[in-house]
Amino acid sequence: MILGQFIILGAALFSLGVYGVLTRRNAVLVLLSVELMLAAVNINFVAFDTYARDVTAGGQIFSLFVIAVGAAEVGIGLAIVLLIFRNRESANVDELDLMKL
Amino acid sequence: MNDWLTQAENWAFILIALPMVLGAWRSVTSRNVVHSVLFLVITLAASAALFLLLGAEFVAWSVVLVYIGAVIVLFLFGIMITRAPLGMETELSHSNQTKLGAALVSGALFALITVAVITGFGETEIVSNPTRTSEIGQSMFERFVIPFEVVSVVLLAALIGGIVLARRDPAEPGDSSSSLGGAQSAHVTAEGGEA
Amino acid sequence: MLQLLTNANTLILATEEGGHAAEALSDGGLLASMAWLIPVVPMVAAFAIVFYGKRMPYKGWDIAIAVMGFEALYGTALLLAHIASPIAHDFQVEIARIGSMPIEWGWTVDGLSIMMYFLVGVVGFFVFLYAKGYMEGDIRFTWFFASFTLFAGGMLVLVSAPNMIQLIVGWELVGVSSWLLIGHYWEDHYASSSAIKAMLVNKAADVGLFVGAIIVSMSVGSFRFSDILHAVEGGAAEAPLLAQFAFWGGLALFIGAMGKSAQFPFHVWLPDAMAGPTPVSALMHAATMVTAGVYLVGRMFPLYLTDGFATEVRAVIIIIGGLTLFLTGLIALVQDDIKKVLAYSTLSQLGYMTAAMGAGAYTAGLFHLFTHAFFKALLFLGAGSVIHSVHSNNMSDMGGLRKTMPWTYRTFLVGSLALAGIPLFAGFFSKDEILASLNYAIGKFSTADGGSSVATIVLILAISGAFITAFYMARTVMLTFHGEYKGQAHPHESPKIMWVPLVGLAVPSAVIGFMNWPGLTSTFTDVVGGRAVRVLDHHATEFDYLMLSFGLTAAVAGGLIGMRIWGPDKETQAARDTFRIPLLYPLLENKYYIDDLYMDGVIRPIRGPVARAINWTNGYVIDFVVNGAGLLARSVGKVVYWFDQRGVDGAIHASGAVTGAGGGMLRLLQTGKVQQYAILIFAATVILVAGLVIWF
Amino acid sequence: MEWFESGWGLSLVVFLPLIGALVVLAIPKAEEETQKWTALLFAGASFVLSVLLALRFDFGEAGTLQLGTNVDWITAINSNFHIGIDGISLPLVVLSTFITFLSIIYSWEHWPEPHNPKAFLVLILILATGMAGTFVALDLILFFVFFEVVLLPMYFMIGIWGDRNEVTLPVFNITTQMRLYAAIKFFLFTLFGSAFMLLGFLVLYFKGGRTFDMLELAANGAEGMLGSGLAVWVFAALALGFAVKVPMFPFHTWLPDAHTAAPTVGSVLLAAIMLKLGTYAFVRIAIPILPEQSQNWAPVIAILAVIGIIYASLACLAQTDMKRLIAFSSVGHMGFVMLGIATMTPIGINAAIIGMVAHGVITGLLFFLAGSMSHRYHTREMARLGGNQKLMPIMGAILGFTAMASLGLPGLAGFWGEFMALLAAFSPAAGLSTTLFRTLMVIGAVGTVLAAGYLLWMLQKVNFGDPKDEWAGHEFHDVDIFEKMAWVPLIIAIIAIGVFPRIVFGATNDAVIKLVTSAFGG
Repeated sequence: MILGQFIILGAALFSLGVYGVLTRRNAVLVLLSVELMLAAVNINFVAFDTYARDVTAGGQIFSLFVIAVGAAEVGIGLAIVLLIFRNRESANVDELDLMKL
Repeated sequence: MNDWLTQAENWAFILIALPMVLGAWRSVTSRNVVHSVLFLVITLAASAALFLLLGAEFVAWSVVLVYIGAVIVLFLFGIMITRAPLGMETELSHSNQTKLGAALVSGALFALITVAVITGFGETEIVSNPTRTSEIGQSMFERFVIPFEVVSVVLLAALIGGIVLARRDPAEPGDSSSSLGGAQSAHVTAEGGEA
Repeated sequence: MLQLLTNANTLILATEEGGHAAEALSDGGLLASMAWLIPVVPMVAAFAIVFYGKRMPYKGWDIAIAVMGFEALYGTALLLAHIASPIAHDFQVEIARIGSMPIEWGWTVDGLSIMMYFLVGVVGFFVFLYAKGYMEGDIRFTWFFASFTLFAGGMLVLVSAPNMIQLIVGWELVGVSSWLLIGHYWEDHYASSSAIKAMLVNKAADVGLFVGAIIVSMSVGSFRFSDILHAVEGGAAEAPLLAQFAFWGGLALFIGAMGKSAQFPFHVWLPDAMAGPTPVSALMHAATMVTAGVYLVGRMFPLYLTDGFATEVRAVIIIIGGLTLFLTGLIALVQDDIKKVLAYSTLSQLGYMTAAMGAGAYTAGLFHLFTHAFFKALLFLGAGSVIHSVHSNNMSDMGGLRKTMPWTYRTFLVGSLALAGIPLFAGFFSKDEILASLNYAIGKFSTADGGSSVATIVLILAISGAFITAFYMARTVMLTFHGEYKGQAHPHESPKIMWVPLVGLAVPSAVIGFMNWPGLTSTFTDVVGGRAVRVLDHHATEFDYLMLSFGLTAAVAGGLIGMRIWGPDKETQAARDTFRIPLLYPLLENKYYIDDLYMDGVIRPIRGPVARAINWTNGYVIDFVVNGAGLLARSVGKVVYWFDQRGVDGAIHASGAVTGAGGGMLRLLQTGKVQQYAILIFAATVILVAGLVIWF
Repeated sequence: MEWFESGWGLSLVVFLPLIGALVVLAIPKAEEETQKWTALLFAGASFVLSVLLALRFDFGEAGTLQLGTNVDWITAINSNFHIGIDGISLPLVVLSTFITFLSIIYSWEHWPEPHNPKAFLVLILILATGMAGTFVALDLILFFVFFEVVLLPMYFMIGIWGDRNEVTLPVFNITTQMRLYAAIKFFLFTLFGSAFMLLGFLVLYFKGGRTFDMLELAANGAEGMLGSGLAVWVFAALALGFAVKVPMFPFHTWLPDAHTAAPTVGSVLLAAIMLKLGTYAFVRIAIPILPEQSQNWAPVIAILAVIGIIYASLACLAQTDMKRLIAFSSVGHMGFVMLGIATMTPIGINAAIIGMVAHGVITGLLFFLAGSMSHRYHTREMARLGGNQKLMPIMGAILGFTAMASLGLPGLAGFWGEFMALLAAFSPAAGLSTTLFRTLMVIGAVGTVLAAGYLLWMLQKVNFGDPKDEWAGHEFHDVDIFEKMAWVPLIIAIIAIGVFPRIVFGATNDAVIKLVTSAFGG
């Protein structure tokens, strides 16, 4: 196994995630795509951890943190989506032009 | 490359990576919301398998538990609550123009990383190195205990935030200054009204 | 001349099974070994009457009378066998073992028990016979006989007891069945209250019995009377624990005895117990129940008489006896209710018995118990016959009944003469024996600690008591049977089933005193003696002319003065008024205010303020803590919840406000669609990174 | 019969009711007859098996634990499924299955509102398992589990089928429904005690040789391992837990409320069996494992017991509610039981056990009667009753009989416990103050007078006199067939134990002597 194969795979996943984030209209699906990106990050962490043979397993631990934060993010994100949906009867991102004054 | 292919783990890698990428692809392009989520499951499961391959068992199972077990369910709930259309739906994604732009950007990103990696690491070999969970625990509560605490605060914040955001505030509609949750939602409503 | 006070001053009161006795004491053979039937038959019969009585031709009375007939016959047979050859034997069957102490059921066949079997059986038989007539038409006829049989059975369990446990069982059975009987007319609040009074007073005294029985039994390590009495016989050195506690044990047992035998100040239940049907009074206050206390003292007699044990208690006993016989006798003088007169006279006579026991005169006390049972039952039944006839308890509604009720009159007169202590009637013998014994005992008490002067005072009280007794009996006979009829009803002689028992009881009342006549082959003394523990019976051994003359003079004088005062009917009212001595009369009429003292001083406070205070404590103090703790926890919960709601949320809201304000400023820079920005961001990032990669 | 004697029989006695509860749960709600018969069958089977156990029991070896088993349960904490019975637990096991069985018979036509026999039967059956289980458990954790199992069903029984009258708490002036207040009070009170008890168990476990086995703890001399400083507190914690359940003064206030508010069968089970869990625990756990501390604390327990006797009797005198009066009388009777235990002598502990059994049958019957009467009169106020003997002669007679038994009439069951407890107090175990105990004996004896007082006055108010005008024209049905079937066995038991106490002493005496000998030495 070489390190590159994992990193490239991660990159592919990340790119797909970016693609999803940018193209999806539905907010839930946007969040879903973000998860893809996080998964890619995890792959990188673990791959580098293996590569570095870190005795403290820092890469793995950070991937765990990522998982935790990711879960929190999904929770918050979905809550926001829910709130928006409740107020606007839609979860489509393109209708969310709140940031426009 | 030949000896790359002679290693069994690499075949395993291929067997994992292929569904992974395919799943990710379908996940971001599927026209059915639920399918999209299910494809994500495949991707995540594959990533867990990948971690196993790399000897990171604890992370692998955490992924399975947290992501496949909890997050996915959360997504499904989100879909149902927001009444996302469950059947085939063409309107899930933006126009082709946006898609093109996005594809360009993400493609460029991929290309950039690939180049960078190949340039940087070349054919650096790595060896699977199973890590015991106890080591993870040891490390986490000794070396990384501060980050761990920080994460816990983040989780707490998320917890509280989730509750604050998602619950229906019983406060009267007009009373926007009494509490910020109310103010926020009232604010959103006001904004919505303007839009 | 009469040589009343005779022979043996050595009593033999207990035996081991198999006969520790030096004297040849028989084990009684089959008659004694089957004596378990005596207590068991009535107990079983009581249940049989409850369940099957109504189906019998005489509604259960037939079962009851058969049982009492059996008891009378068995008692007589045992008595005769005992006279022929003294029996003393205990039979015990272990029913459980607790720790190392066996609990046993059993039966005793010895002089004391046999005397009681005979007494309960014979008197009971006549009373049951009479009750058929008296209770005719009662709505709870069957039930009455069931509880009456239970009552007799309880008494027989008591007197047959060979150990403390069974004694207590019988004791309490008597108590509870007396409650049933006194409260027979329970629709009437007075009757049910009297029943409760009787039972509670007895229960209060039973504390003494319990404590005494526990002290004595535990000190000896056995519940058996024979073991206890043998320990006593062995002397204080052999039974140090018992000797140490004998005073308290003996005193406590005597307190128990005071309850059942209605000694001052536990006497208050007895007059109220007249609320029950008259046959009940007749049995309860003559042969059974009230005799239980005297019986208990008799059973434990060596304890009170052996040096080193409870000899000091005898001073208490004699004083209590003296007080009772005098004080309650006085109350009898002012009663209008004929049954109440008899009730107070019973108390007075019980006082005699107790005083005799306290003086150490075992035989004298029991002999008076024995004779008294016959004539007092007779008097009660006679009174019942009168009441049945005139439908009133009050002597002011009677008068002149000797013509209309000849049989009742004759028998009542016999009873009265016996009670008054007129020579040749039964009471004369027993009462004079008590007087003589008291006189004898004066010398036996120590002069140093004032014991002999106490005994002297009691003797004087007893002689005065003889006067009072004769006096109120004369009054009763005069007011009831002489003069002119003052009531409204139409008096008539009672049916045969009622007056035949009267005659049946009148005969022994007249003649049974001769049973202790000296020179007989077996006197009463021999009957109740005859067991193998020797104690000194402080029973006068010399003929006491002085006491005889005192007693006789007092009785005759009392009778004559009574007749003189109440004899002429027209002067009755005036004569009675002369007796209304200020202070004394109201004092007597109100029974020395003892009932009021108990009621207002003990019962009402306990039932009222004390009980309410305790209940209040429960609700307002203990539950205050409990509820307070619960509510406090709930309040803390509320505070936490408030903090959760306001505090934590507040912080979030505040942070949200800051963020919101910041966002408010930033959004001025924005235009709208997020993802378009995102594309730009990513594009920019890619370019930047690409630049970096290329640069390095 | 090998299987029967090797623990299966005992397990069946304990768990049959639980299985029954599951089966009843599976029966559709509408089929009440089937539910009743099923519940009766399982409770009956459990009772019959417990009687069979008693027959197989070797009374010659009553001091040894028999018919039990010991298998691994929670190996991680060395807690085993260790059950068995000796002469002390045998009468109580039989009592609990007996009363459960009778309760179900009684319930047949007497369902409290709001009806729902299915749920009610399920709760009774679960209770039965908890109660019987507590008496056979020989492992502290197992004991604790059974001990707590009874809590919830009883909580629901009181809370759902309880008295719906309003009650206002003194001082705080909070008005709530009786059943709600009583249920929560019962639950929290008991839980409060249990917490301390569990704490005690845990200290025993960690300091006493890492085992929860009662026999091992006793044999190990766990007390010695604790050291006297700690042992004092361990005993206090255990005693507190048990005392709440007994209940001893001053932890008794849940009892009058719970008993009064509970439906009839609930009161019966509560009084007849559940109160015995605490006293039994004293005998089974506290004394053998912590004998020295038991002796140290005995004076305190004895004083509280006697205060309880007098206090409860006086409180009874102030009651106007018949059921509440009976409830308070339980506190007094359990005071005699605790006095017996506190003497730490064979006689005292024997007295305690027969006292428990007697109280079980007598007070159980009294609560049955109170329930049936309030069902007919729709009131428990004694001031409104009266002349019951006229309206319902048989009911009145049974009430009179039971009241007599309750006041300790010799020849009936209640006498032995009271008298023997007093007897034991005369000469308590060596090392205890004889003066104190003898004083307590006299005070306790005074308690019997007060007991006679309140019971007789209750009878006077309820049974005697003429019926009040408000009942004129009412038709009262005297004791019905189900009541007879449930009560007659109890009456027979009261007489039988009273006349022939060997029924209980025969089993307990050897066991108690052995227990006392092994705890305090020869």
